[in-house]
Amino acid sequence: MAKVVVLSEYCKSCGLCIGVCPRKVLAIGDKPNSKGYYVVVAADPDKCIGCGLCGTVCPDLALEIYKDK
Amino acid sequence: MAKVVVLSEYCKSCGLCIGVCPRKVLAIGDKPNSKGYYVVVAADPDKCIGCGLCGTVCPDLALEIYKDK
Amino acid sequence: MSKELMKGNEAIGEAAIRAGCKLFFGYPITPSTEIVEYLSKHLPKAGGTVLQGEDEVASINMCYGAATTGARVMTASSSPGFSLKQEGMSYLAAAELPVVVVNVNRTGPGLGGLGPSQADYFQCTKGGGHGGYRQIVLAPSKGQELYDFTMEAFDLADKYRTPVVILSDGFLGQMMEPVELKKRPKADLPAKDWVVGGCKGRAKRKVASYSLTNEIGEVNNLHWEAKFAEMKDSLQRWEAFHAEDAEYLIVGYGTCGRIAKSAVLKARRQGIKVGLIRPITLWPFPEEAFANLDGVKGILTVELNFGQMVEDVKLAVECRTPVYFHNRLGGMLPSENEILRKLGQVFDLAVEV
Amino acid sequence: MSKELMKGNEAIGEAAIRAGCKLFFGYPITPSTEIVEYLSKHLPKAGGTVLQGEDEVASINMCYGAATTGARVMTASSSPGFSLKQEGMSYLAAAELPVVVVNVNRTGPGLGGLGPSQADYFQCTKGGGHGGYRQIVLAPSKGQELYDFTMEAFDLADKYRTPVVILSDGFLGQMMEPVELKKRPKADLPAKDWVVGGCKGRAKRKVASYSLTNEIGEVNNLHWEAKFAEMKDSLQRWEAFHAEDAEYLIVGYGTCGRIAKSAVLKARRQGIKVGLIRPITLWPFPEEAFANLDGVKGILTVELNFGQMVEDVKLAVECRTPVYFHNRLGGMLPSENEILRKLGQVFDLAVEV
Amino acid sequence: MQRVFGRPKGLTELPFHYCPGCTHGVIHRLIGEVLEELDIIGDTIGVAPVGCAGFSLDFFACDFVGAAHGRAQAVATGIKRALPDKIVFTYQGDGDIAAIGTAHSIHVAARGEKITSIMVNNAVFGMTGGQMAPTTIGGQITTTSPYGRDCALVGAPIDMPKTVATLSGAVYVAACSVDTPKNIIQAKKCLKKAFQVQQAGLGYALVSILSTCPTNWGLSPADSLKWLQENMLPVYEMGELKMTEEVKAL
Amino acid sequence: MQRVFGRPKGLTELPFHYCPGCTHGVIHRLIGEVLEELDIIGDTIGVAPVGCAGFSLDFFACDFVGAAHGRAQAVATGIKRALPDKIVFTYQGDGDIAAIGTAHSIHVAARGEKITSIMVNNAVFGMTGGQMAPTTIGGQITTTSPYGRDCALVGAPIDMPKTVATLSGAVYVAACSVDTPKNIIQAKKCLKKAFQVQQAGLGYALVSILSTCPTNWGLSPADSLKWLQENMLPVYEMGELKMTEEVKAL
Amino acid sequence: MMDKILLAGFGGQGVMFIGKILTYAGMLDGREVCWIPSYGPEMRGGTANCSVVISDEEIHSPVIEYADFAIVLNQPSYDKFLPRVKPGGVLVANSSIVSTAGKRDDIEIIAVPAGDMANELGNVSLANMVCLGALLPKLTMVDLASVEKAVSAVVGKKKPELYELNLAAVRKGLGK
Amino acid sequence: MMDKILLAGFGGQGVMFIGKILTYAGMLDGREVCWIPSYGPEMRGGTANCSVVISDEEIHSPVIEYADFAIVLNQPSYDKFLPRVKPGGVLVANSSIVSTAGKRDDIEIIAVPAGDMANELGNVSLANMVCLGALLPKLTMVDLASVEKAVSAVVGKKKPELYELNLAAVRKGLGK
Ligand SMILES: Cc1ncc(C[n+]2csc(CCOP(=O)(O)OP(=O)(O)O)c2C)c(N)n1
Ligand SMILES: Cc1ncc(C[n+]2csc(CCOP(=O)(O)OP(=O)(O)O)c2C)c(N)n1
Ligand code: SF4
Ligand code: SF4
Ligand code: SF4
Ligand code: SF4
Repeated sequence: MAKVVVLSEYCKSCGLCIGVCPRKVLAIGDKPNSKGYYVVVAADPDKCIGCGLCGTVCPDLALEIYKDK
Repeated sequence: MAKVVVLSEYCKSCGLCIGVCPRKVLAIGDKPNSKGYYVVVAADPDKCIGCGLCGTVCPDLALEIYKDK
Repeated sequence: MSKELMKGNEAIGEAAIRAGCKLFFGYPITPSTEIVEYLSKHLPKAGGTVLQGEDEVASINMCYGAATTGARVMTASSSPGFSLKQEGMSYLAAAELPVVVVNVNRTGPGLGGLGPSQADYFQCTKGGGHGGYRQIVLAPSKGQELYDFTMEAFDLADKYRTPVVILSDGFLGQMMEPVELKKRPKADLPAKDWVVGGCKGRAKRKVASYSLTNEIGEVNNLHWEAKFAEMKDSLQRWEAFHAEDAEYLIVGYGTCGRIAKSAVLKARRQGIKVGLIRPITLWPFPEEAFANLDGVKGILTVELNFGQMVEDVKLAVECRTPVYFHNRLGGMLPSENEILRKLGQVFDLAVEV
Repeated sequence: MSKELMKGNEAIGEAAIRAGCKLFFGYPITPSTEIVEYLSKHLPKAGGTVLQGEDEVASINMCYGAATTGARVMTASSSPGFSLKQEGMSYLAAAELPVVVVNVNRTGPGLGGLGPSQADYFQCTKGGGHGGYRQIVLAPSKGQELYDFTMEAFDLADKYRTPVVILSDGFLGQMMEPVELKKRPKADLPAKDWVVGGCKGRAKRKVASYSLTNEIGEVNNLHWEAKFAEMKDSLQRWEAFHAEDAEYLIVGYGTCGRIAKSAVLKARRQGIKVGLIRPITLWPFPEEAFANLDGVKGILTVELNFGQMVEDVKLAVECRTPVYFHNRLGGMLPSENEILRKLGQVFDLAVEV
Repeated sequence: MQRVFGRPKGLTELPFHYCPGCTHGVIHRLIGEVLEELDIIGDTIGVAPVGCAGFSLDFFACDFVGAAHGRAQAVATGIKRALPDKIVFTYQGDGDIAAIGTAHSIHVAARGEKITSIMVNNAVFGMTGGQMAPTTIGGQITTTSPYGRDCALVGAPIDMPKTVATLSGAVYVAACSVDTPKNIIQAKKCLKKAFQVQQAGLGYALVSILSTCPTNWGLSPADSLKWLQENMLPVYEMGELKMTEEVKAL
Repeated sequence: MQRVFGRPKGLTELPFHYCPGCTHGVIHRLIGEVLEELDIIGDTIGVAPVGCAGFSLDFFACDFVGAAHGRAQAVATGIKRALPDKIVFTYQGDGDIAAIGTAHSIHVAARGEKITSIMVNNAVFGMTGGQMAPTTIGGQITTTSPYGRDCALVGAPIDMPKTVATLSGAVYVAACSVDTPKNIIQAKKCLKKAFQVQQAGLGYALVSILSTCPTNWGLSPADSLKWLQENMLPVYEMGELKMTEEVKAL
Repeated sequence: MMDKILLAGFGGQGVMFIGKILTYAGMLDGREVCWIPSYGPEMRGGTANCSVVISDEEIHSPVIEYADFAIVLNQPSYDKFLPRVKPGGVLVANSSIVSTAGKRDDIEIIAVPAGDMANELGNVSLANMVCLGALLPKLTMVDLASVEKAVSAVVGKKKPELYELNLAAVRKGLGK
Repeated sequence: MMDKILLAGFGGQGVMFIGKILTYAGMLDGREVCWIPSYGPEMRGGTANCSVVISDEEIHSPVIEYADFAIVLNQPSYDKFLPRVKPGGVLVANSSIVSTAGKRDDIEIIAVPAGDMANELGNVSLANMVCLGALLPKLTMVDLASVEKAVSAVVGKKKPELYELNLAAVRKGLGK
């Protein structure tokens, strides 16, 4: 079990995470954060395998990844 | 036939020419020039073979070399 | 003649091209960068060269080199970058090389911010580099003047063989106004019979700034002293705005100068006889503007710094009328109302804002 | 206490060591070089570090870095090298970093010569770097003062968190005089609770000088303005030499100041009431020295430049008595007789030289 | 569930002020992780000059000093000489390190100054709006090379790490990129080694990292990565360009 | 009899002001000869910064410009950009070129500036009285390294030509010495080539020349040559360090 | 007569652009004009603003302490610039994303759903032009004709289709 | 009382050295002293000079316009500094290499064949000390005893043989 959490106030909607996610978990959402960025959401959260690629490329530390240990 | 000519006002008595002359033509003289340097003289002028080594190392262009052509 | 809408920095660039500037060496720094950007685009088309130096020190020394050949050359920077050029400025003044140097003053000290400031007044007019040289400093206050003064700066530089500083600020540089792209009439300038370029057919020349002995140093300095005195006598320039009958004078240059005009007009509408002296040459400071102070009850100097030009005003006024000071700092600008309020306060006048 | 015969530059070096200076960064330049040479020899023995920077820009920025840690640090240079440090000086002032900077003024502008000069007065007191900051400037006039003022400079720098400039000249730097190597009493200085050094056990700290917005810039500048005003109020210092009953005042600092003393004594021997004001702090300029000018018929300012301090004298005097000017240039010095002659000339006095 | 990825302790909580998609942020994270992993947050002083990263003073959890443009290495030298037992690093742009800071870049390396420098190479002056840098690629259009960088007139881009590697005091010189997860992980390794070199007191360490500037390149974040790969990677030599024996032995 | 050796036309008649035995003079002669042989005296502008050679403005027969310490290459760049058809060269000390002038030394090479630089390496700052230079040899005593240069603290000497050679615009980089007649003749060849490179417009050319400073080394002129041979030659790589194909084809 | 206009929004919303259009419009009408961008080392993508002064006499002080008119395209700009409109002035807000809850009684606040209206034209980024249109009737120094000339001058030559689109947005804002 | 002394010669002739000896001598005697080198970017090996002031009161102006005493060790120095001695002053010249043909009647010129005398001591470079000896009786502020102390302080510790040699030269100049 793995989970990706988006910290919306950090996300700038650059989309880089979407490109690297092997399971197409992420997508640009339709709600702007306080700065006006349409933040990424886990559109298909259950597919997440916790590989961490999204976090690796995210320039704004807007993603946290959780896993069962 | 070769001849070395010392331009006394240029010579600073550094002695470098003396060291390279293969025929020991040159020596520090006993007359100072207007700046007070005891200029080099051709002590044994006839031995000069015009090899040009003295002029090559002289930092002050105080030597001219003449040769029959 | 039709006008072009351009940023102040662009007006400087265009004026340089039309003044025959053939080389520009500079290092980008906000808020001067549009100058090098504009020239990068347009100077090559006019047969000139733009080269980005590795830093400001390189740039000013490239200017030094190019100027020794007689070519018209310019650089531009902003406060911290201008500081780095100070050794070079001193060398330009000493070697008497005509170079136009733009300082788009931003707020300092240190890194500071990008807002407009006039805190480099002393640096341009008195201090800056070592050795006590003086240089012409022009203070435009609007797009048209940025254009006109830049053009003129090249002539002045050539005429007096001196660096000329255009002291602008981030506000003027970024502002867009219509500018008439006038052609400057050909000035009558001395022949550049001192330039290097290969001595074929003439005696060798050299351009340098050293004094082998103190005696030579004194001779050289007396020459410069005389030249500075001549420049001081012949170059003072200012705009007098409603100053003839003024009972109160505002003194301000550049951005402050133009804002002050609105204050003057507003005061006049209220029947208060306020006028403005707007120095155009900051060095030489227009002392002559203060020769006649009959009827003037007091002066208010407005600056974007801790108080710099106010000293020159006091020296020019020679205690004939009191001199007060108003400032804004850190990139902030005074409004016309603020100036008016201060005027009312120091001279005890009833003003309406 | 016994005295040591030392060159002025060496006295600076020795004083720095005894004041607890732990780091020196500099780049050699005549006539300041004995300072780095002396320290290269002696500072390591005292547990300190001397590092030759790759140039003056590097050196002043190394000082900046070292000062952020709270260590006592110094650099020294001479006019062209001091010009290169101007961006750094502005950053030091803005980041409020205590650094002692020696400028052994040589004659300029440009490369100039190696003789003594006071042409960097404005550069040190007003202009120099961008942004209108102010810094303490001390003007020693003999070996003992070079030593004493250098020691004190470190305390002043720490007390006010500011760069302090020692403005010397090639003459003072090369001259050998006996110097008493006094110990400076421990000053009561504020804790350095702002220094970086690893945030273990406390909140992280930063030292910087930027203003993100104009509003912040204004706040920062108001802070500096207040600090400069406080320094101006509390730091003015000068020597009054036969000034109490003087009818004529000479004003001169450093080398000119001491030469002027001989002129004063010679004049007094002729019954002419001449006195001297010798500014010790050039910034803040000792305006207070001119508070009471009763009985003073005129002032003669003597400088080794085109006329710089004379402006500060005029501003301080506020037209209460006429101010005249005498200078020598290019590395030349006035003699006491020359000063006396000038005094006689401008005030129409019969002097014997 | 346990957090397996998130903000390292080496960073403060402050959101970065960089443009969307700018990889300055990735590099920040890597450094933040290294600081945490080596447990040196409390013993480190960072130095940031002017440039987009000029305000990074607030983002790292360690003490920080803001330097003038180009002067980070000189400032770091001063700090390190005053505090030889602390860890000192500089975070600089390519303009900073390869244009105005050139002399210091060469001389910290020559002196073997025991500091760590990180050079973020985005082929332009970012903060001032995208002018040409010494690292701008041949033909690349910038605001001061509006017709494309003409190498015949202004030279080919400088490969700074290669030049620095010639200096004997530079004991570790690496060139990385953060365009792919793989390269990001490699960059982290190099960064870590560069700090370990300093901990061991071996000499000067430089890590150059290719980074994007979507704003000034005028490209989307994703296209920026592609542009980097197509235009920068072929020009700049990648890898650990220099490692002394002592460094290898670490 | 015919004069077979004497003053070249590239020099004025003025006696040099250098100290007795200082090999600055030898290098001057070589340049004077090259200027004459290539027939470019009337088309050349030399640039001298500050240093012992700072007053060499008077010694060469061509036009000359005096630059600030360290700035010769920037000044030369300005001249060359203004007058691309002229020959421009700089004559600089090692302090000038490798300390304060470092950034310009790197960037003229990076830009491929079409000028010729001559670096006179005497391992000290000569004119200011013999302080340590970046080129000072390990252990060498100078006025600012009174206990001998400690390479652990200040680094090993910089071999500037090697560093410059890494830059793509530097098409010809040579390192020579004037300690023996043979080396002097070799140095002349390199100097000549460096000017020919410029005539052909190929790029930047640098010739570094090891030279003596009897005064500041505290040695006789003859012992100075020996010191150079024993201490400098082993440290500095000699020879034509870099030649592009185009230069080889000259 | 003098119109002092403040324009503010997110970077990318075209604030600078409508500023320049207004300035051009004024200039082409023979007015004195002046355009001033705000300028700061702020985060890119942050708030941008500029001010425009159009006048029939020389513009001395270009500093707008209190504006006659304002256009605000996003919430932070509304909050920041609401107090900067002088009594009797007019503020146009892009009500698609701006809540005009914070009110003033002494000025006229025109709430235009500019985002939505622009969307109707097929391009949300035309919201700026819609707002410009909404403000136009209030301005004393420029009118639709001069704005048409300005748009034509700025984008017309190169991209006629853009000209049409922009003007359509202006007209939509104008209610024409 | 104040002795103002000018010292000049070639670089290498030890001009600076005798200046320092005089200065030390004065200081060790409790006088106020001041030593000033000339300084210039002149050719090395050129003329060097320095000035020394010794006084029983504070030395304000250290600038010597006209000297009370001078020692000149070579011809250019003689020519240059002859006019700089004040009327009634004393000039000592190393007549081994200086021609004192250019004369002044209002000062005392002491021609000492210092080079030859130094040679007799086995070292021509002691000519400076010989001249110093010759000047000593004329000085008001230092005497042989203080010079002895000074030489001892400056070179004595490290090199006793040098101390002896130098003093022998001084005494020879003094005629003792
Ligand atoms: C002395 C000086 N010159 C110029 C500048 C303007 N300036 C600030 S940052 C910068 C370059 C930024 O580029 P880079 O170092 O590559 O960093 P980036 O912004 O791309 O991350 C410039 C030219 C300055 N602040 N100070
Ligand atoms: C800005 C500046 N800094 C320092 C100096 C002092 N200075 C003059 S020449 C020189 C170095 C001389 O060494 P080098 O370049 O090796 O030439 P050399 O005299 O040995 O031939 C220095 C430090 C100066 N003139 N200007
Ligand atoms: S030319 Fe040769 S042989 Fe003749 S003097 Fe010179 S070195 Fe000796
Ligand atoms: S090498 Fe030249 S200067 Fe030296 S002694 Fe010989 S001739 Fe004289
Ligand atoms: S301008 Fe470029 S480098 Fe700077 S934050 Fe934006 S994307 Fe990053
Ligand atoms: S000091 Fe050294 S480099 Fe300079 S002229 Fe004398 S010997 Fe030559």
